[in-house]
Amino acid sequence: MADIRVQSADFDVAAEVAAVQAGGDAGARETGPHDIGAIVTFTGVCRNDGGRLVALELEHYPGMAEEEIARVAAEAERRWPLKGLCVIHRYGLIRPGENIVLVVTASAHRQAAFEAASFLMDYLKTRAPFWKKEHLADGTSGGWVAPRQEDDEATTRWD
Amino acid sequence: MADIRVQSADFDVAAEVAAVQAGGDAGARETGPHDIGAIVTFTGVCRNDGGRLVALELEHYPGMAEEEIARVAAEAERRWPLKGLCVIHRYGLIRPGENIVLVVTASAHRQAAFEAASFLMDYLKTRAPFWKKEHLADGTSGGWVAPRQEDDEATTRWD
Amino acid sequence: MKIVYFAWVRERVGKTEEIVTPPDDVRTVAELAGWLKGRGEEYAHAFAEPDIVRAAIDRRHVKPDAPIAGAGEIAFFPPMTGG
Amino acid sequence: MKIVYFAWVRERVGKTEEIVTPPDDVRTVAELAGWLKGRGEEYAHAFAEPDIVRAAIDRRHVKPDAPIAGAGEIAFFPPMTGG
Repeated sequence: MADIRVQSADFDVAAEVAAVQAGGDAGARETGPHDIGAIVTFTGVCRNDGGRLVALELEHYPGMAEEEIARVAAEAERRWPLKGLCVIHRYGLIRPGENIVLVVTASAHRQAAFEAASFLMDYLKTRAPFWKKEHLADGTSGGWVAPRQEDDEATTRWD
Repeated sequence: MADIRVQSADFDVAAEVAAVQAGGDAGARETGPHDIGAIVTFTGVCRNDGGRLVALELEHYPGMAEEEIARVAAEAERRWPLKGLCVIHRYGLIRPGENIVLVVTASAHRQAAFEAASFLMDYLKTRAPFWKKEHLADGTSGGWVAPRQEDDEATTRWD
Repeated sequence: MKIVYFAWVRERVGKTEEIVTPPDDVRTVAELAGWLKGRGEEYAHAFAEPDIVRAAIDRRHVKPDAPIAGAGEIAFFPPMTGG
Repeated sequence: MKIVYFAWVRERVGKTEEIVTPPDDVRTVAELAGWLKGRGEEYAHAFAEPDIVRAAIDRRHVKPDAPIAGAGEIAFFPPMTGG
């Protein structure tokens, strides 16, 4: 059911929400359409870090990126009664203000949608094979972004 | 900072996300624009309850609805470092598949955006003066929706 | 004193708002609800379970023991089901 | 045996992939990393802190003690920073 894409192109939040809603409705054989009551989206956006950053370069492991996101999505679907799920992760050069990642979750009630979206983001941060390199305002490379300890800790809370 | 609207008209999730992002950037005087790293949206949608329901009629307390949402929004801004916040709650006749409520939160990091959106929805459910009346498929009125005990419990977790 | 009603409280009372003049010994929201309850069958129905009916004074939620002195507008309504 | 590298591991090694033939006593991911580390300065730099470099076999995360027998593609990379 999960719609997973790894792409360099930008995405359209509204179009993905509409697709999740249409897909959920189409899948609702027993109760008729319209059993989605809650849709949560998370959009990760490139910050400029106080003017220091002009771009992030996102490298990924083609093939494994899609497969690892699919594994995390399948785990989310096992844990919560989702009626729709979409994850889009971009790669390539991304400038401040531009989108990096989108997660859309849909469920009958809000708690499942919120928790699943939060879970997906925590796992994507620490398991999806993407790496960010900084391009700085002074023209140099700021090197590779180091993982945040908070991200590892955020993931362990779902164990 | 919070953008709060109570209206019968539908809303456009993408337009509200763009407005929150533009507003956050405009407000970022010290660090330059683009200090939003995470945007969470919650969309509440009318379900048809297994085909039983043809519409919900949302009654509200004009004036108090806006003021109470503003009080909840102000509390969210005290608790989390938000860079943008929008709440839109509809009233009137709403059919299955149509939007009821939208919350958009923006912050530098994802945890604040997720928690603030979840907090806002929990509080809106139990504090915002709106009441739902059911219109049933058989042409009768199903009466007024009773509050769910889970919703009261969800609110107390923020105490 | 202006009273407004919403949802099934409004339906049972049969009006959206009214001006009332309760006696001086009606000092709190709970006492006002109790006094309204004695005004007829429709009110008795609306306030049959006083613990369930919520109140706001001047568009802010209040508890049953809130004083009504100086209130501009008092609202009675069922538990909220928005969101 | 095909090895692929990503991010700063790739930059330090100076190549995106290569075919290597480790000796028979190299049985685990950790042993493979240790053997690669001895192949020159660039590898020594890439695997200087072996606990930091992560690995995947056939596009699945694995632990350092994972056996490499039968692996189609082994990847080495820094901790992930996606999302």
